[in-house]
Amino acid sequence: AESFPGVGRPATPAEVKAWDIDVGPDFAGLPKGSGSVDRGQTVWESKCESCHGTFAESNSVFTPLVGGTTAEDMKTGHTANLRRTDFPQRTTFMKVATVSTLYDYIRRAMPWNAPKTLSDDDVYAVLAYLLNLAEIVPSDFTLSDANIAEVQAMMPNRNGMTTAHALWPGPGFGTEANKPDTGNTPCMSNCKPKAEQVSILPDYAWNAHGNLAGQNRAVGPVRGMKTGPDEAEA
Amino acid sequence: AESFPGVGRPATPAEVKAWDIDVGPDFAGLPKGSGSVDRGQTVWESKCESCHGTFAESNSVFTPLVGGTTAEDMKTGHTANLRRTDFPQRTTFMKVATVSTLYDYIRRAMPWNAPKTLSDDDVYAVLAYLLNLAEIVPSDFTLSDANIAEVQAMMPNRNGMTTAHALWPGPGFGTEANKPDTGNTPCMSNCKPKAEQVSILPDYAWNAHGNLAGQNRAVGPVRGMKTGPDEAEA
Amino acid sequence: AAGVAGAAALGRPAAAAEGDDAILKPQPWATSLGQPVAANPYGVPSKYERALARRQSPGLTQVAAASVSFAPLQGMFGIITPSGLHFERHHQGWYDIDPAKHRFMVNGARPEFVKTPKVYTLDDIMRLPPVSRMHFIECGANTGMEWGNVAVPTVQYSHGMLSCSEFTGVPLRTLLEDCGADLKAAKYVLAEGGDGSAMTRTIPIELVLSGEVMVAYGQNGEMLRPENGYPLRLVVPGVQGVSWVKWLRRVEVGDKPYATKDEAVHYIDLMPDGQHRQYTSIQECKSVITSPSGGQMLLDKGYFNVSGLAWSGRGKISRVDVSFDGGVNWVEATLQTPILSKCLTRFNVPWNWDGRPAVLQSRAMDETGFVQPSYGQLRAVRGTRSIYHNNAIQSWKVADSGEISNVQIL
Amino acid sequence: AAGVAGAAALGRPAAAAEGDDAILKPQPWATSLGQPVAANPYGVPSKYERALARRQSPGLTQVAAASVSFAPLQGMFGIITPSGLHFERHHQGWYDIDPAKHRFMVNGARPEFVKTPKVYTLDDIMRLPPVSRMHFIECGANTGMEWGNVAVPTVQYSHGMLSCSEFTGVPLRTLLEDCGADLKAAKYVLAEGGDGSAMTRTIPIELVLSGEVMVAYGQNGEMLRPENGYPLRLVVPGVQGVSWVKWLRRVEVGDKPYATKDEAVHYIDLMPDGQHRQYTSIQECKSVITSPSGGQMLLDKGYFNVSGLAWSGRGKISRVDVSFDGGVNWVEATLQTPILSKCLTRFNVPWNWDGRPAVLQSRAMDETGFVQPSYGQLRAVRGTRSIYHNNAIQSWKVADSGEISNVQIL
Ligand code: HEC
Ligand code: HEC
Ligand SMILES: [Ca+2]
Ligand SMILES: [Ca+2]
Ligand SMILES: [Ca+2]
Ligand SMILES: [Ca+2]
Ligand SMILES: [Ca+2]
Ligand SMILES: [Ca+2]
Ligand SMILES: [Co+2]
Ligand SMILES: [Co+2]
Repeated sequence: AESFPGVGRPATPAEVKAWDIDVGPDFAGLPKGSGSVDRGQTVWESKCESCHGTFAESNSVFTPLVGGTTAEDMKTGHTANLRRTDFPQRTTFMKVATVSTLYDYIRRAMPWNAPKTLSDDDVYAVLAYLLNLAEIVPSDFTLSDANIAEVQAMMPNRNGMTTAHALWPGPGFGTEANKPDTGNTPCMSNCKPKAEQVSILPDYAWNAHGNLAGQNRAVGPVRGMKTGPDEAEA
Repeated sequence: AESFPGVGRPATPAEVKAWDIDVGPDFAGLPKGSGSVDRGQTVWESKCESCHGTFAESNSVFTPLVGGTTAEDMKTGHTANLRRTDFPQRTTFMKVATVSTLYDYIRRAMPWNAPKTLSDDDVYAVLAYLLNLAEIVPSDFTLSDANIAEVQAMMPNRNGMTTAHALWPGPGFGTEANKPDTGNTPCMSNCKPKAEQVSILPDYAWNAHGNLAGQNRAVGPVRGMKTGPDEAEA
Repeated sequence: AAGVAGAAALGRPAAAAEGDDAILKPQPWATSLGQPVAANPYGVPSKYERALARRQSPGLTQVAAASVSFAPLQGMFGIITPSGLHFERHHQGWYDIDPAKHRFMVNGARPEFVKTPKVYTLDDIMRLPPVSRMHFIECGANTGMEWGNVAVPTVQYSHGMLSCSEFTGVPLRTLLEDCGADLKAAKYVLAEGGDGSAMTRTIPIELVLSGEVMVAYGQNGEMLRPENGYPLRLVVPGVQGVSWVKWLRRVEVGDKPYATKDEAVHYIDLMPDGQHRQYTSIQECKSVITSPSGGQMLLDKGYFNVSGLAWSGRGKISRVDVSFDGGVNWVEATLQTPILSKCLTRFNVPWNWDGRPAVLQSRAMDETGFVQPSYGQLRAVRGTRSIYHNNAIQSWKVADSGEISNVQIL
Repeated sequence: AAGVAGAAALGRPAAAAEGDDAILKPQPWATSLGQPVAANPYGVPSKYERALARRQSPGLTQVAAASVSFAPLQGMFGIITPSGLHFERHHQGWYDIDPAKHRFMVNGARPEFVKTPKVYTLDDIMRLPPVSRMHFIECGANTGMEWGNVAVPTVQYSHGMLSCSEFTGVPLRTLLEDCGADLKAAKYVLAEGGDGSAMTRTIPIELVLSGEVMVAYGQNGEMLRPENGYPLRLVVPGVQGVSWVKWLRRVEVGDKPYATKDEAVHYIDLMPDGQHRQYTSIQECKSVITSPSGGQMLLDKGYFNVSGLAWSGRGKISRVDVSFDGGVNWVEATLQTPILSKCLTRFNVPWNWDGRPAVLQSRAMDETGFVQPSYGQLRAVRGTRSIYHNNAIQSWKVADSGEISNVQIL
């Protein structure tokens, strides 16, 4: 490798510690500590519920965090509702396979308006509270670095992920497929008997995006259609 | 050629007349009309002299229009002063080879703050006035489409142009050269005995462009040098 | 929807016999003195161009600081996205970070992965040997609202999480080597943002080793815009936008994927069997006609140029075909040069509109031979609930009125 | 001039043993919520980038509406010029013309040259088959102040009448053919602007026939900026900027050159024998190092990347060499891709500065084999009073203090 005299300097241990906050699925990077569901409820009520709702059920800023998982899912490691096409939404706990993800994310990014302000123990506590809301741990549970692997073994959708697809470049994952799963042929004429139209823009959606006339140039090959309300003048 | 139904429409004769105002060196496009030096002086004093000076000598907005040519130049068709390296400036009449250029330009672009407002006769008149200031025509002269070719034959630098160069693509001009007149060799080492430095930035010029520190990014591989005054804050 | 406007809307006033007043009458710009140079030391578009702006899709998200603004593809040309119109996707809002206070750190998941963890200032990064390359960036969720059915009226909302710039920066590989990273042991790297979300994504080591992944500071000749990660962002050519971590503060060399929130809860693709595909990254070959397109209307019969964009996360575009009958018959479009790897390619094709209904589609092919699928082909494998990576053929239906609407054809 | 700043100016505060506060202390952008999407529907650069702006050169002209503003090349990357920093040259000020009132006319100098003189609206022009291509534009007077001696301190003023964009428009040839122009009889065309100066220039028919000359409306993905000719300008690749007529309103097909003011009084090149070269148009092969460059200072010894731009009005750049000793010895630079015809090419070359004086030069070669001349070679033929078409090798002298100044070397 080329050398670049004068460029960059070694990071100090304190610097690496300050920024290396990631926690992996194998719990590499997980800080020591613990927090109870009770303590988590206090954190939640003061710092989280305004956005996510008392029971993390709020739809107002984001899809609910909990709901849609069952005790059966905790056995199979598959959220059964994900197979249903009529299930109304996909909560965080329905999807997330790795509890490390939640620890890592809450520590780095929540509360949304004051990220990175929770202590490590508070992150344990509020995560314990969410796990309890999701009916994964009991209400007297205390989550810690020592028992988090046991929680992982109960995550409802822990077996719900696959890397068997061609959308990762190279052989990064052992189980993957490397051939695209879709595609087409470059047929040029009489490629099908007719063009089968299966969906059109619903009437209400025409006007839901404002006046399209004002979203297109007033000169050129085309004009925008006159639809919904004009944007407020700038 | 491809055809483009629905695109564009024929120009009307009135439209072409309104915009086709160019006048070429062969006087193609020159409107009929005339104007005297006297009348030209009236136009000049009301519409031109504020910028160009009473005798078109002003340096305040532009190089003077007249000056630097001689009766001898009118014979040779070469402005002799263009050969001198000590002559202070190059006026319009020292350079311009074609009187059509002046008619065309004044008609399309002057007065600077009210272009295209002169009548064709006023353009003849004010050009007659300039030709008189340049000592090409007498003060009782009336310039017209009929005699402008005679004026052309007296233009001091009428033979001063060459197209014998390689900076026009293709064989547009009969007389031209098509081989670049300069160039270099891609020598890689010991290409000359030493680097001969012939000019450096004069001291006053360092500060003439404001504070260079403020004209460079405050991060990156370099900084701007602290020189002249800061720009006014935006 | 609306009726077609009359002849007046053509911008071609029925000229009097004499001619058009726009020509016959003196116009102010031809008969007065204009504005001086540097009136705008940093210039802005014409006031007549305000219709072309970034916009949110109402109802898509509830909070605008964790949302998207879409680029107005319906009025854009060529392949370069002017940075003022670059689409936005933020998870915790955008910041105008003081570059003098920004740092970039390289460390290892385990000490043996990086001999000397290092800290770089912008001064440092900008001294290193740079590369400049043009690449598209597309959000993995682009066209995501349309997996199940038509949902939005225009190409701005259906495909506008797409932009293309000339990026300048330092290959991440150069920085990792400078720190003595063990590029044999490394299998993944983690990229982390300096924003509130401290956005983190697992990055394919293959693209790092290839030299393609860059720590970029330049975008279209100037520094990145604040909305796009000023002063540093990761550029991961061919890969979905969320991996192009903005306000980049750290890269960690590791040997395991990180399952961060945006690769374990979002940007995972739900398959019909209830499994999610995780670490889906590459943006497969895709194209869209941008003009004429949904919500626009043709004012006249006759000649039109049909123009659009094609791109592939796997390399260069090799061909684009266009259909006017919803995919029964196709003609080959002209590709504009340069055709660059993992970059937008502009295509054009002539069309004489006879005033009868038509359905316009484009179908791109890339240098690997992959051909963009139809909705039928895509759904047959991936169902309708994937959210991410919808690269189906887009259809625009032209009514006899000239009005154009978004439809889906199998 | 100024003394070198101390270590503090390095942007690398002497870190306490613990480390750098920029890392150890929480920063607002990492611990708060940022701004929403579409806060700026049309985005602008970071407030920390204000140093990079278009500027006039004081004393160059007396009136700012017939003047120049220079692009800040000293801080730019890659080849694309952000449109907000595109250099300006106006003769009678700039206008923001209402595109609905703008017309484009084609006519013949004589009736037989054009079968049907036509008028086009923007609606018409934008329906025709377009091309998008990247090209540089350089004012013929760029570096003009330096023919005789060093005059300006920085690359912004010495070379900043240079920009590069992706242009979109209709080949002029297409329009001439649409009007039934006699392209055999045609030898020149006249292009005319819609501004106060109604700028007119004679355009080489060779470039029109080649398809290269375009009537452009698009620049870097959006419409031209008002300062650059909104809504229409001529693009004449390889040819000096004055021929790229802005606010284009008319093209006339003719068989004689027009000797307009800006090709009969200005943009004529005075030779030592007192003759002027007229219709000098092509911008010959040229290059310049933009970083590090005049008026900048190196804050430290050690590794630097030397970066610059090369271009040729005759085609593609084939090679760029860089010298650190004023032209005695040279090394070959790396050219960034894509390398396009009549377009800027970015080059980079590594340099370890040992703290001793140096003179940096770049020397470009184009695909015709033409090699950029030294000042000695240029002046030997053209003297020092040419004003236009100065493509000599530029020299930047690095003092042992790290300060860099503009010098000339034969
Ligand atoms: C001011 C509003 C707000 C507050 C307070 C807040 N959140 Fe959030 N939360 C959000 C938003 C918005 C998102 C989505 C962010 C994104 O788009 O990346 C989110 C995302 C999350 C997620 C990830 C959900 C998913 O499916 O991606 C978790 C877990 C979470 N919050 C937990 C918490 C916890 C625990 C707290 C308190 C310690 C908290 N939040 C406080 C607004 C808030
Ligand atoms: C408000 C100031 C102003 C007024 C009034 C004015 N001019 Fe000018 N004139 C200029 C400027 C500035 C230029 C240079 C324009 C350019 O850069 O293209 C110029 C250029 C010219 C030129 C070309 C000179 C050259 O060497 O390029 C001529 C000839 C001329 N003016 C004649 C006239 C005449 C005749 C009038 C009156 C009918 C007039 N001017 C009124 C400012 C003015
Ligand atoms: Ca150093
Ligand atoms: Ca794979
Ligand atoms: Ca029509
Ligand atoms: Ca020639
Ligand atoms: Ca780590
Ligand atoms: Ca004419
Ligand atoms: Co995204
Ligand atoms: Co110029």
